[in-house]
Amino acid sequence: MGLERTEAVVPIIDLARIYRSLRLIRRAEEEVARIYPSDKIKSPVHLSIGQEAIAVGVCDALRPEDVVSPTYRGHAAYLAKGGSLKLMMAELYGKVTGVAGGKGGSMHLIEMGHNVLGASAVVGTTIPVALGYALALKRAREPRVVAVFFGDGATEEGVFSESLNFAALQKLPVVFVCENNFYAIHTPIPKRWATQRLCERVATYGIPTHHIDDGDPLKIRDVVADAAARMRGGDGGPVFIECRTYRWREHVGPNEDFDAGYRRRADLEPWLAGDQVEIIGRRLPPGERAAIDAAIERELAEAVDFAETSPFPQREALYTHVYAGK
Amino acid sequence: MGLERTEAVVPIIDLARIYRSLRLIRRAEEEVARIYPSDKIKSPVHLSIGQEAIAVGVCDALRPEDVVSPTYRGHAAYLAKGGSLKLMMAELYGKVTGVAGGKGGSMHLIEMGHNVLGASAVVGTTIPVALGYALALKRAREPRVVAVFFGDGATEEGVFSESLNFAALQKLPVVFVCENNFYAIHTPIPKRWATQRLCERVATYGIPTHHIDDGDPLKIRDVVADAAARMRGGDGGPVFIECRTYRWREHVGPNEDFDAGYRRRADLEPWLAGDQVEIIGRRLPPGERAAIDAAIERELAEAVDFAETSPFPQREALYTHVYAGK
Amino acid sequence: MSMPESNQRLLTYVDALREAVAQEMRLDPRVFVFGLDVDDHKAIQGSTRGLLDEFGPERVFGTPLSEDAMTGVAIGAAMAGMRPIHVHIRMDFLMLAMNQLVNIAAKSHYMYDGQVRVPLVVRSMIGKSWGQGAQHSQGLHAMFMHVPGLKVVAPSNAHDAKGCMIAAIRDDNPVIFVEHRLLYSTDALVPEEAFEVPFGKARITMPGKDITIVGISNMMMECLRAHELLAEQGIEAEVIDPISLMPLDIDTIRKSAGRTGRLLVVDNAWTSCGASAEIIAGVAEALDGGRPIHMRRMGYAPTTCPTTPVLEDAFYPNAATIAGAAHAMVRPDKTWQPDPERAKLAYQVKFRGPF
Amino acid sequence: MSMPESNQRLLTYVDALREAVAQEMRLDPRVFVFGLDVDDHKAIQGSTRGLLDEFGPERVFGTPLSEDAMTGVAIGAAMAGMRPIHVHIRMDFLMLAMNQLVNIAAKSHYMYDGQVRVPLVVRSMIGKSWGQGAQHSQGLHAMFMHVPGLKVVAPSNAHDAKGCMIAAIRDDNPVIFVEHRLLYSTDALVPEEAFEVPFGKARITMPGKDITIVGISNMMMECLRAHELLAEQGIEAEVIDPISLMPLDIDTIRKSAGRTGRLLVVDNAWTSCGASAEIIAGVAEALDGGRPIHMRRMGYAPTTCPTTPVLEDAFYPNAATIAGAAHAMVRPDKTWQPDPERAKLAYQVKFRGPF
Ligand SMILES: Cc1ncc(C[n+]2csc(CCOP(=O)(O)OP(=O)(O)O)c2C)c(N)n1
Ligand SMILES: Cc1ncc(C[n+]2csc(CCOP(=O)(O)OP(=O)(O)O)c2C)c(N)n1
Ligand SMILES: [Mg+2]
Ligand SMILES: [Mg+2]
Repeated sequence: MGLERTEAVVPIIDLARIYRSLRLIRRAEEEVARIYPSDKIKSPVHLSIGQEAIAVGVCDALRPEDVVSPTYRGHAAYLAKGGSLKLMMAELYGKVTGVAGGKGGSMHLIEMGHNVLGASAVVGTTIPVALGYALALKRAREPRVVAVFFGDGATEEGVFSESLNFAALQKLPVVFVCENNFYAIHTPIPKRWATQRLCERVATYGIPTHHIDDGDPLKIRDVVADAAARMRGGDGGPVFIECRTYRWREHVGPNEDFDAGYRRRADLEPWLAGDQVEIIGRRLPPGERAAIDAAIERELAEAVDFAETSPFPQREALYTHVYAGK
Repeated sequence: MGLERTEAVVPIIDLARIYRSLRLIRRAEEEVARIYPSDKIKSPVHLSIGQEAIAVGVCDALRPEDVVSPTYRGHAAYLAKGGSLKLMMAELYGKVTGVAGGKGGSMHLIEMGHNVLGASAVVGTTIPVALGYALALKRAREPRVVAVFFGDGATEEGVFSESLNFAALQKLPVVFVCENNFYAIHTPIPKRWATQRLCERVATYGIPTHHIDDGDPLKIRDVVADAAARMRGGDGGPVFIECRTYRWREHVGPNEDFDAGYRRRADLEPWLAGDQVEIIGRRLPPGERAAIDAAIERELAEAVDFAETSPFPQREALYTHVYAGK
Repeated sequence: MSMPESNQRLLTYVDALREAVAQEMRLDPRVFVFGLDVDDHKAIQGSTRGLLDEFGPERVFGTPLSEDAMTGVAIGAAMAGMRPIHVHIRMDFLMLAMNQLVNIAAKSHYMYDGQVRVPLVVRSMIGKSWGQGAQHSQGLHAMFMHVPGLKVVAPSNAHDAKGCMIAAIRDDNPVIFVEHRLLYSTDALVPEEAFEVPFGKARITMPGKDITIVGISNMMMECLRAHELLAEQGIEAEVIDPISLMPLDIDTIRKSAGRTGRLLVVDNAWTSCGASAEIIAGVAEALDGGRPIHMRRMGYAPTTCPTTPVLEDAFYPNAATIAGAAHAMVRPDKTWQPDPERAKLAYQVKFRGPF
Repeated sequence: MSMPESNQRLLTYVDALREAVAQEMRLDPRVFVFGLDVDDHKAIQGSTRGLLDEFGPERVFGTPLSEDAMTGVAIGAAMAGMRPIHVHIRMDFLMLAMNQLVNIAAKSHYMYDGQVRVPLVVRSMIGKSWGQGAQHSQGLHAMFMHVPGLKVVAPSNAHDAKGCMIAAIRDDNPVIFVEHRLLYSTDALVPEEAFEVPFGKARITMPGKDITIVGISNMMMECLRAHELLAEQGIEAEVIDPISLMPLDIDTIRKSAGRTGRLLVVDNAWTSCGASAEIIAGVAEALDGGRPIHMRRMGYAPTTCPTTPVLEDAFYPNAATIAGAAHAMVRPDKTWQPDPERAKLAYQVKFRGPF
């Protein structure tokens, strides 16, 4: 994290860290998909398989004390920011050891210990909440930033526009990260957007914008690192990044759905070819890569075991935390 | 209305019609302000004094079958579209003869007979409703357009952005008219908008935009006439017009408020100098102008008399129209 | 109800909804269906399937994620004489549409003195189970029952789903149409032809003399199962389905409770200021010092809906807890809880009409 | 309540609100006030006057017209440890904030298993009279009482306004703070120092034995006037102010109604699924076959609020209609309506404490 950006050469230590994060997310979600038919995971899952590089790129540029706000499609951002895999897996199983005690499930991940704000199943709702968090940081003169993730669909909600205006007006330390995977559920952008001039529109609020087409986590990292540096404790104001990406699986659930008719498998091909897990992985010495892979498998097995063997909550838990005590 | 636009010379008949409308609105609202302290008008009034030319310019380009959607600051649009002064005045008095039977008051004017949609006291709410009306016209292949009025403040509501996207996506026959008077209640734009690049932002939806700074009703009329011609029954899609203007009186109520501290009387001066009622009036032969003025005074006196002498509703009216019968 | 038996077939709730809409769309060109994802291959769990093919994209179309504006659009189109059906896959999302529904849809006919009407159907589904969680499971019909100018219906079976949908489409007012997702696969005898289930008329689904049990939406199913468990104990519960919540047929409920002396209202919602509060209060007011009636509400636990199944189970009333509560009201001296194995069996019982 | 008399002065409701906020802001740097127009010269009818000068624009600031996002901002700031007070000049505008309030604010502490808290005060004013009309007059507190995770308070006098505001600011949960605009100019004895009026504790404002009358928010004033009119008829009404609606002190009301045998609940809201329904239902459930209690609700007419004064008058309960209704409950055999001239005089009576 303290490392400097270099134009051409990226230190192996950076690549290894980024690869580890990419691979962990990919494998964790593949594992979720594998377990899913057993019906042990009692939670609707929105997988990020194919989209991992955005969260990884963003989070690699952040400090531990920085904050991320994920969506219901949030495993990637949660893990990339350092959220515990064990606690996440137990949460998906509905176990009391889960990160939200089994009350939140996959759509409502949170881990305040790693500055992961709570996700929401209502599209777009976390955007202004992230702004409020950033406002508090700014008022406290803390040199921290908030990165808020949302999909292309979320930009259609009025609250997105309201939030852009307010963030720019108050010069909040917010990195807006739009994960544009071209679809909201099964509906493609041309059926939802009058034009695709999103960055141009955001720029009219006086917000600097970036458009990244290939999901390269190193590019994303550089953009976020620059923006965060400009913001920290100062009056830099927000930045907006639109990252194009592609969802490889169905909207919700573990499967592929290229036979459903709303998109073609051919659309997936270029994204498979440009898979960042592979691209970054190939830049590592094979031995190092294999070691990382092996460690991840162990971590995964442990997490699944933890989830499987953890108990469900006691009935009394139904009534805890409805209201906060003073 | 069937008249063609001419660059330099505007036919007297056009000027007379536009002047009549401007003057009627100005005088009607001055009359409201005069009566107000008597407490006979039982309704909060948001006067358009100083802003009349926008509604007049827009409506002069429209046909009777076209539709306007006014705001709670809506006397101007209502009257400019042909709404009855008598019925409006009775409505302000809370009389059963009022245009909404005394149930709506100044903030909720409507006159479907002249295709004036109902106004709302909740800022921004009429924008999507106007779109829905336009959608119905478009589906019916009717060559009619809807002009929807709103203030600068309304553009901050999320529903405004949602509406722009939908209107452009569905190519609805909508003229968006932003009456930018620089204030929302007492708060100036720099405290509410990150930038003033409103037209530029709207253009990113693929919507043609126009910016008119001086409130010239002839310019406004020409822009709207062109846009409406392009839209009628076709697939032209919406247009957006930002008209700068200035509110001469307080936000709500009959008085001036330059002593309140949020703006200076000096800010008013250029608008007084550019008063369109005077500017257009001076282009008429004095005799014709005087005849119009005199007719308006008679109409006004009649309207006030009608309001004064009309009865209040009967108590039973409290329960009529809660639900529509089949 | 007045339909000849011969025209009835077993139909699922989801098919009944779709059939109702299709029939009305054929009849009335002003009707259109829109909302997020109504035109995709999942077709709102099948409830809009085939409509796009039959009626084309001008009458069946998806929208951007803009619930607030889309509700306004529906209202405006309704004012212009169309009859929109606006579909939401979760009732929770109506919270984004509250301003338009409460401040415009409910009020326009009145505020504008009858100059406009808002014939609008808002379809909204209540989610349940399988980790739907706090934001995808709420039955919020009470909020709409609170505001004059809105109507609210919550049909509990395929027959009423069709009849209420047709009545809602033909109604000149905004109707909040409450659908429970677990009802979609249930079937009942449904007439082939178009028919209306009139609003404001409750149905005594099962007659009985010991206690009156009112079940709202999906809770009707649980109440029927509870009825069965109670019958085995020799308790005859009268089960009432209000069907429409606004207008509400309080009279039928009041009279039944007057006969049985006991009233248990079970809602698929929270009880505080809920439909169950309204029903109890309505009956209590009508008592007017007469014979006292023993009354009780059941609904969501007064907490937020958790995702994990063990807690979610305890969040909802079910046949066993309803039967237990009813039993305690009828025989306060005896303690009884249904045998869990037997209660499970009760889940196989379906009520399919005739209505 | 526990305050020494010596520190009390007559203070108006609006000044009490302002004083409470100012005192807490001095004490706790995490408290801030924002919302449309809080910092202009009208200062939300004076209730935020002076705050900008004393605390500066970082802690007192206006916003764009963006109720939805601003509510989210308040929630986020609260999660980060601040204690926002978000001000709305009309409760009707909360309909734009429902998604954030119902789906996020109410649920976060639970859904995230206690990892965050949302100490948020939402100030919202109910408008009345002078042509406010359908969209500027609604008391919608019942909608918030419906959703676990939210608290709702509706102080009826300056003393409680201060004490509830301080308690709300110090509360770790989202509190919907209901203010009636006609109460702003009323005064009461209010302690100088900071104090809390605890939530969930009703007050018997006037003791009596013939009938229990519960008055919510502004209706408390009308009930006190009705009390006076009734007293002249020899009827002793016990008048109860619930103060907080969620949590609701149903026990105090139930016990009182048990003593008097009659319960009249008067709300500044519609009755269907309203706070009045909740109170009646809560008492009815608790009766449990005991002595029957004669119960009745009063609230807005079941219609939309009109602007013209003749109709608006009939829309609201008032001292005369409340007294008339109470009289009919106590003496069903006699018809009586308060003399209109006398009823008008009752409007000059104020209740100023001590509390
Ligand atoms: C307010 C709201 N409306 C609708 C939905 C249903 N819904 C769930 S996910 C989704 C699509 C969101 O698309 P996008 O923002 O692009 O995110 P993605 O799923 O593609 O990551 C929709 C419409 C919802 N959850 N919330
Ligand atoms: C949703 C909503 N928020 C706040 C208000 C209070 N309010 C009434 S008018 C107004 C200002 C609107 O400004 P603008 O749109 O510029 O119109 P103008 O009054 O200047 O014509 C505000 C904030 C409201 N009526 N509705
Ligand atoms: Mg997407
Ligand atoms: Mg303005």
